[in-house]
Amino acid sequence: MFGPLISKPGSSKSNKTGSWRVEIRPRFLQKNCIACKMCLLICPEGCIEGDAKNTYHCDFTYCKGCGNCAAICPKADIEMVKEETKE
Amino acid sequence: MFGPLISKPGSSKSNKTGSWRVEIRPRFLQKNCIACKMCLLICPEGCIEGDAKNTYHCDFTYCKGCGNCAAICPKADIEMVKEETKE
Amino acid sequence: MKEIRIHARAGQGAITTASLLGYIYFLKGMYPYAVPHFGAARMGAPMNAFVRVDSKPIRLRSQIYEPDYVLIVDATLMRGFNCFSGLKDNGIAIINQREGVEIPKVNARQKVFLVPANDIALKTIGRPLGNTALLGAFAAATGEYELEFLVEAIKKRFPAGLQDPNIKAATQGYEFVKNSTKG
Amino acid sequence: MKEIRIHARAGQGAITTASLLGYIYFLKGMYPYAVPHFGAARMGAPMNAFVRVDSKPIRLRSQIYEPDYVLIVDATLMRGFNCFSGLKDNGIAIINQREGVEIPKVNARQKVFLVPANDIALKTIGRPLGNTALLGAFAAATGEYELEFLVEAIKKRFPAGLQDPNIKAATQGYEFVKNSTKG
Amino acid sequence: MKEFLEGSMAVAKAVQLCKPGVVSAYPITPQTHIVEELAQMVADGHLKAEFVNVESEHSAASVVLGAAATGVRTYTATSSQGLFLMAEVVFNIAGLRLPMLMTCANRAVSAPINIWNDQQDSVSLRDSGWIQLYVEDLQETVDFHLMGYRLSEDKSMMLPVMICMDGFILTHGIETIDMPEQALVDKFLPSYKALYKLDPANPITMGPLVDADYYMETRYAIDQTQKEALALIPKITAEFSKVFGRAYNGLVEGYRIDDAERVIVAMGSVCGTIKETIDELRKKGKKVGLLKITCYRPFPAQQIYEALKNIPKVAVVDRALSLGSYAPLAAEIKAAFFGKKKKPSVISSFIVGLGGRDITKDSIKEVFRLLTTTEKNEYIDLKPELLKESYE
Amino acid sequence: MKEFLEGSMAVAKAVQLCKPGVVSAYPITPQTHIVEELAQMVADGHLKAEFVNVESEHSAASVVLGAAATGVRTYTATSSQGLFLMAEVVFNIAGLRLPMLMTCANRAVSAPINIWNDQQDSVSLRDSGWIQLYVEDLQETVDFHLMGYRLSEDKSMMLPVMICMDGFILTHGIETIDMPEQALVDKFLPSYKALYKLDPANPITMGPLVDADYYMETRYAIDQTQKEALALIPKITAEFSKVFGRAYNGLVEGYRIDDAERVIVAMGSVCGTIKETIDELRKKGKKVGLLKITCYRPFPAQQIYEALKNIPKVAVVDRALSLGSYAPLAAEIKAAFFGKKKKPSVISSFIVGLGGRDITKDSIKEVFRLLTTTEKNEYIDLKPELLKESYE
Amino acid sequence: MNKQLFNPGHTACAGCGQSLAARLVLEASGPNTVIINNTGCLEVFSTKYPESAWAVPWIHSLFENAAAVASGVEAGLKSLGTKDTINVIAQAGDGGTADIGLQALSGMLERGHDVLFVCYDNEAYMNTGVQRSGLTPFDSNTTTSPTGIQSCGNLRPKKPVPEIANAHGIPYVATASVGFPQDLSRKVKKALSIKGPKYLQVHVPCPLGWRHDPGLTFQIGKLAVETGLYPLFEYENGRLSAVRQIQPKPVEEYLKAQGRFKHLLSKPEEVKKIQAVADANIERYNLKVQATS
Amino acid sequence: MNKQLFNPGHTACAGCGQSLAARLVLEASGPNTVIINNTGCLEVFSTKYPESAWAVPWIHSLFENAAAVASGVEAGLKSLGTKDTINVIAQAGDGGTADIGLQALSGMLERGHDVLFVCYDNEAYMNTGVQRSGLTPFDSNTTTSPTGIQSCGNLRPKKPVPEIANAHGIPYVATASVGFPQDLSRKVKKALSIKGPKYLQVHVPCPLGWRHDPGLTFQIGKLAVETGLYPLFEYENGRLSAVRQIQPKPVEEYLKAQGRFKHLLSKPEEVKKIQAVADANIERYNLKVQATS
Ligand SMILES: Cc1ncc(C[n+]2csc(CCOP(=O)(O)OP(=O)(O)O)c2C)c(N)n1
Ligand SMILES: Cc1ncc(C[n+]2csc(CCOP(=O)(O)OP(=O)(O)O)c2C)c(N)n1
Ligand code: SF4
Ligand code: SF4
Ligand code: SF4
Ligand code: SF4
Ligand code: SF4
Ligand code: SF4
Ligand SMILES: [Mg+2]
Ligand SMILES: [Mg+2]
Repeated sequence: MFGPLISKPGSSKSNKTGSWRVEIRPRFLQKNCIACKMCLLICPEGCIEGDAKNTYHCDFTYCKGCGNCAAICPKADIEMVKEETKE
Repeated sequence: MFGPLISKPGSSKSNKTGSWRVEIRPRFLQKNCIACKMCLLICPEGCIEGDAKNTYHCDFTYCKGCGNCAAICPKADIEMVKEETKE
Repeated sequence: MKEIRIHARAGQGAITTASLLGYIYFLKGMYPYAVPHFGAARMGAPMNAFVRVDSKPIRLRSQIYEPDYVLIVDATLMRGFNCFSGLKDNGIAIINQREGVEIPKVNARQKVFLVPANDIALKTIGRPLGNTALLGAFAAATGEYELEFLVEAIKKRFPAGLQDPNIKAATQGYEFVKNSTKG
Repeated sequence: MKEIRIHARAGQGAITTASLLGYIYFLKGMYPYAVPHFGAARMGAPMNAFVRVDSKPIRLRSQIYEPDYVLIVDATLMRGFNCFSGLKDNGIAIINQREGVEIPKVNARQKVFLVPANDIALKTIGRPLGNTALLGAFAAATGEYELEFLVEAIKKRFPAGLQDPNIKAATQGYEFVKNSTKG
Repeated sequence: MKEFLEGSMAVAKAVQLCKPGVVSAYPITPQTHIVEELAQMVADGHLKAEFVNVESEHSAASVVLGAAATGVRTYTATSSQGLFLMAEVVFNIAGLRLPMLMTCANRAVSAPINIWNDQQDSVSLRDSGWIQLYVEDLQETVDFHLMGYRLSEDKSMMLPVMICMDGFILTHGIETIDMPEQALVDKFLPSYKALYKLDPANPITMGPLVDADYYMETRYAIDQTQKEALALIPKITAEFSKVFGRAYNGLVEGYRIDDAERVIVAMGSVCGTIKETIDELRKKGKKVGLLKITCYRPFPAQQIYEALKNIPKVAVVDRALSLGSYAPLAAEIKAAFFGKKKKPSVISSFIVGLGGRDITKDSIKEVFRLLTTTEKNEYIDLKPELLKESYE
Repeated sequence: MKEFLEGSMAVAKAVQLCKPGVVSAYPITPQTHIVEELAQMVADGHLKAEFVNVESEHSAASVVLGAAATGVRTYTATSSQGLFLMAEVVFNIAGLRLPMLMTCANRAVSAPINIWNDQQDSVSLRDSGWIQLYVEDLQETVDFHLMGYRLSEDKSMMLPVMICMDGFILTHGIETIDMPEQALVDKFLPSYKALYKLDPANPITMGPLVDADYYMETRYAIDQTQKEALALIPKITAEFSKVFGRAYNGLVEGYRIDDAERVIVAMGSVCGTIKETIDELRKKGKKVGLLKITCYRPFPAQQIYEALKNIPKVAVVDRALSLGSYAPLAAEIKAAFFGKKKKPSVISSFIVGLGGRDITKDSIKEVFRLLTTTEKNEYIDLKPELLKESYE
Repeated sequence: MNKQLFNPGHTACAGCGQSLAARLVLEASGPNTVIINNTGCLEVFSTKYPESAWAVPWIHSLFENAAAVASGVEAGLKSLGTKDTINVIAQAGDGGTADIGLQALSGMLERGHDVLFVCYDNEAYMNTGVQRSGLTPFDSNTTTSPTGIQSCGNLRPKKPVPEIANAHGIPYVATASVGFPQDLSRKVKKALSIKGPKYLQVHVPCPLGWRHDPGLTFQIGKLAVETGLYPLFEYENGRLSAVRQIQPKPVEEYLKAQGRFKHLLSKPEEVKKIQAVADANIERYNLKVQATS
Repeated sequence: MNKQLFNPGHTACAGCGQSLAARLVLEASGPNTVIINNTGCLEVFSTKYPESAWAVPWIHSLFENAAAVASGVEAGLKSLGTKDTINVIAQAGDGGTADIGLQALSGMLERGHDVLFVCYDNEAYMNTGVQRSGLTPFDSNTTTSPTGIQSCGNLRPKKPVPEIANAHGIPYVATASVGFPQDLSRKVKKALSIKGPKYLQVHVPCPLGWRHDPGLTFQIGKLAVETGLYPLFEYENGRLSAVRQIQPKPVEEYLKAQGRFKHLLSKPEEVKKIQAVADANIERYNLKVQATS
């Protein structure tokens, strides 16, 4: 007989940590983006996507609003805004 | 209640390891000894005594006949002899 | 015996709130038992704490499933799951108000108090830590203790510099409810 | 059931002797159990080994206190303590002879065989390892097995180069006793 | 003086009152708050002790071992994996007859890893020679820490004592405690005098190799001394109540047991929940009671027999397993009645609250419900839907 | 084929026949000869396995854990202090449901340090979730190593198995053994197929954090699976005898027990000495017998009940202690009869042969002599002159 | 984002440097990787049953034995004949590396297993609430090295674990930081290209334990390097083969952003001591950019 | 011979290098010494109950924890206020030091305890019958690194424990040998004159395990140094402060006297490898006596 023992790969995605975001969230301006990928590299949640310039954005289902993407962006093309702000 | 737990300092001396000596034992010639103390230093049993020249000797109650004293003596003033040999 | 469940996110001081609330009861000469319900999650993750109190020492060590009162430190938690679950049907909920979070309907005999605790805290303490304001509101909403006990608790438990601001926050929380109820 | 106790110093091959003796019985189709009695002591310290043998598998696991035979690999051990302790009163002792060690008195029905095993070994094997010579003597002294079994055991257990020398040693040990007994 | 304190804080203050010379521990949930508070006391000069921040529990236990061998009072605390990692040292300390106190913040053991409360950790070290005392609430926690040192250092004992307190429920629970005063503690607990220690003035050899000629007696002596503790503990609790006015049996404690038809036997904080449930059921006229085991090692077989011999039905609640066999406490309780004329007609075994599974009044009621005339061996609050027969 | 082999050599050869992919162990008397022989086999290319020379037993157990997780058959061996040092890993392996075989060369535990035989080491890990099989002689030793792997790797089990053999007496004893042939072993023991393993093709997560919502079921499953082994073991022994012609019960074995009035219950090599003594006493008309426990975990309570229910007097011989309480085996044997109508009138407990204290026929006779109508709890062959009441 | 190897939904604090580093390490190693993880924040926040952030084979056994379990995994894969196609990575926090896991690590290095050991150095036992570890820096305020009337925080310097690993005579030892993400990825790839035991120590800021704004994780990592407090270097076969040169910044810049060092800002003499640590590193590893070239 | 600190009657093999070294260490330290001893030959042959060779306070706990127990002894003496008058010496064999005891040792060094740790390096687990340890030299024939059809003995080089200890940044690290008894005594005295953690590794030939004539213990110890296979050096505060210079002898001289290396004499290519080890040492520690001066 077996009880809880092993977990399925990547199953954490069912845990929507976006709800943890209470104060601020990033806004990807997609104006001066040079596609340096730094935001994508630095995101602790690994929830940023993008390929070409000005295509980078994050998945708010998981984004915890830490602000590192905004901090690292060489073009200040990401800004942190109040959670409530509408796009 | 207490059982066997601690031992008394130096009590190993009641164990006369001299009896382990079967083949050979050292003979301290006390002829050319220069009192360099090397034999005393090297004896694994710590059973060699002596102070002045030609006074060095070992305690056969413990000597295991290893031969290191003879090996180290710079003056070859210790020789290993058959256990049976009389002094 | 009264049972209180506190909802917050790890890092929002649910435990301090629970122990402060317990301490108030202690000052009243009652026998509180306050305990956090730890998950393994980190800052920002939902967690809760419990306070159980009675006139004799508390022996029951289980979690609280049917609280007399719930104290919701972070309203956004209500998006996630039901903070009201098991609330007694004459139960009272004190919620740290926040725009854009709608309040679930409650039955007739249940009471819900929305308190702008963080705003109060910002004004009084200078940081959005609404806990003392919420405990003030709790006093007014439930009548469990007089404001004096809360004030004394704050004096005993907070470093000198933080006492007056928190007492202010507590008082404003208390008055906010008092005013909202009368009339 | 026969019980044999082997006395030696750690490093003098008591265990090899015990296992070789056991192996001889094994070849005879009997059921030997050979086991060393380990102390924590080092090379040179007295130790012993046991062989217990029967026509059916041995189940008794205790040490041997009343041996039918004792085999003393190093006569100097007799200075230290009584290797004969518990020897059955029709028991037999085989001793690796050594000058300057006197043999304790034994009662009428007990037999003691002094065998110059080391000298034999020196002549045959080139090193003073009297074990095989002693087992030859053991065969003659006790009649427990024919020399052939010992020879076969040596062939099975020793590396090629060492077989003949050890067979020689065994045979000479055997003959030494045979001769000493007759007349 | 009455205070409203977290359990860990209370333990730290109790230890401070006992003035250990050396404190060493390694952090592990849910023991951490105890050690952190002691570290703060030392940092603030409120506790004059050497605080040794070690690299593992194995070394934490080894450090207190070494310090105790110099004749100093020592303290350590651990839990779960930490207790298992130091297991070899734990046995060794008892074998060396070194008195000391350890707090075990009871927690489940790995695998799977789980940081919540049950009692598998300390129960699995029941053979080790440590005296084990299980506490129900924070007042007991504080008081038995003081009594623990007394017991441990008694010239007839010289055995280590483990105070087992349920993780989170007690370590992180906050309640009202009457904290003893230093003067009284000093009166109750004189400073420690070792019978033998590492001292150049009398250079003894400790921890020698003891062979077959001597070993059995060393072990027998520990076994006997443990059993002698059954007589000493009540003496110490009596003296404690003289000084502090709080009375404990120290071995076992019955609750509404005299006329009871069904009795639960249990250890630790769950006893509180059981008492609460009993009062409720009593109101409904149910004749139920509790026998609380405070002293698990030594095992108070005689006292348990006396307490239960006339009880028709007994349910043993274990918070630990001996996988593949009887639950540890259940086995010994049953053993206590072998060959006895008077005995319960049923002793059932129930596994409750493993790995933090919440123990509610309903859990306890379920135990009582299942405590019928037929013997049971059941897990309470189990979720069958999580089980599968195979992985293929 | 019949051979005259030292126990350790025989174990090494048995393991070689089972073709493990990874072997890792750390030396400790009296286990060393086993590992040394395996090292030699690998050095000579007679065993195709990764031989990992680790720096401690904690790592030895961790290495086989890791290797087993990749789906490979593994082997390790230890004893005494080594088993205790790896205790945390031992529990962990069972919790992870990783099948493997370990030989425990039973030895006394420290303090005081003693390298000779008793069974305190493996007995103290009886809670761990490992199946424990105790062997009487070298033929059993070899055969149960083969059966151990079969049992461990059975799809319904996936639990580690510990073969417990008495140190020196069996590990260093030399006797006649019928060594199984490779072809038959391959028939009896197919190569190991894991149910789950570390494999990029199916990247599962092993050993996750399991909280209060799930933990209890994981533990329950191990407990149940252990009990299922009670049904599986006889199946495996039956199949074994089909292939190799040697029959074992695998759980318990009675010797001259049917008409016996006095029966000793025991585990391991002492059973041989007991049988020998029984035959002697039988000759004198004494109705004595033995119940040998082969399977200690899972605990075969039902089989023990059946075997002893009509025996008037039972003596349980323990080679280990639970300091301050009942001897471990005695407690469970007594528990097995609670609430049963049929049962012995007396079950007495005897501690025999700790730390290598020689167990003679006289020791066993003493046990029978003391097995009267009054229940006893005694140490056999104790030397009272070595005990003192105090150190002052 | 479907074929991610380290997935979102884990429960790390916002701005967790370790979660970020773990993802970068795994992405550099790729899908043919087996990870053996000691107990710690990473294990806890990434594998709370029934969820797992990992899409590669991953195992957790205990707090102290990842290096030994990894040795077994490596041996197992060898006996299966698949080792050469699979990267084996053992990983742990600073506590699981420098303290309780050091012996298992040392044994793994000594035996020469083909395993990369990654230490996520957040400079304390974070999973249990910020207790001191061997890698906690001097004067840092932790719960077991608290500041107090008689204490100014942690008494001991950082344990030189990279030097200790290098003293084992292994082929590759390096330090890295989330402040330099590409450099981190490069070092992982380089390490995995070398056969035998490798040690990589990554500096991972922890907003909770260091008490800094979650948004500063990256900058603080960078500052640690730029002040000389966390030198980035590589040893190959025992020889210092590369260092990241810096234009040293004063340590205050690094200290002032973190609550764990708050108590120092009023104590210039203590700050001096910490500056001395940085200066010693700069000297020892010759970190200062030379004017020439 | 009555006030001896390490007494005869112990049960070591004739010619045991460890028994000799232990006596020299203790005589250099004097009566105000507390010894903490790991399990091993020394513990076994010196303290078989009811006898003890020791006339100073001595304790044995386990095989792996002497350094941790010593940390506790030091802390205990501190709290009693007697530490400054007493030397605390933790001692162990090579296995108890480099392998199973390494973590306890590392922790003790890292915490800065005022303890001298002495490793008696007989290059295998002798107490249990000559199994390989981390300090067993390359190609040495032991029971767990046996020679065989596919093996030429131990696969790994000696674990560089003195370097590892030195990497901890402690005040004093040294190697010594029974081949140079006065040098050994001097290093013990010097170590004890320094406050803080000290590490001393003493090469102690073992007639049983190395299979050499008991009378050669001294010469073999000497040869190990003179061939460069066992360099004698001292580190003070991390800097190599002294080495014993030699006129290097060929390694054969050392190898041929020992059974554990017997199998090599027929394999010149293996002997070359071992000569290379010696040469590397000579180079690294610059052991060769310079013609000049
Ligand atoms: C043997 C043992 N001791 C203690 C613990 C408790 N414990 C789990 S993780 C941890 C600290 C981890 O610190 P670190 O390795 O630095 O990782 P971090 O959490 O900081 O990332 C501790 C003390 C344990 N699980 N096992
Ligand atoms: C935890 C544990 N594992 C293994 C042993 C067995 N053991 C005792 S001493 C020893 C070897 C000692 O070797 P070393 O430290 O080099 O000392 P030596 O005997 O060579 O002087 C071993 C393996 C033990 N006592 N405890
Ligand atoms: S705010 Fe933080 S979590 Fe959100 S996208 Fe930016 S880096 Fe990622
Ligand atoms: S960091 Fe800024 S510039 Fe670089 S990719 Fe992201 S958004 Fe574009
Ligand atoms: S022979 Fe050996 S034991 Fe005897 S005195 Fe000389 S050195 Fe000492
Ligand atoms: S070694 Fe020789 S010369 Fe020196 S003291 Fe001894 S006997 Fe005299
Ligand atoms: S505590 Fe620190 S390491 Fe742990 S999850 Fe939070 S930020 Fe990351
Ligand atoms: S085996 Fe070696 S170390 Fe041990 S006592 Fe004999 S010579 Fe000394
Ligand atoms: Mg950390
Ligand atoms: Mg050694």
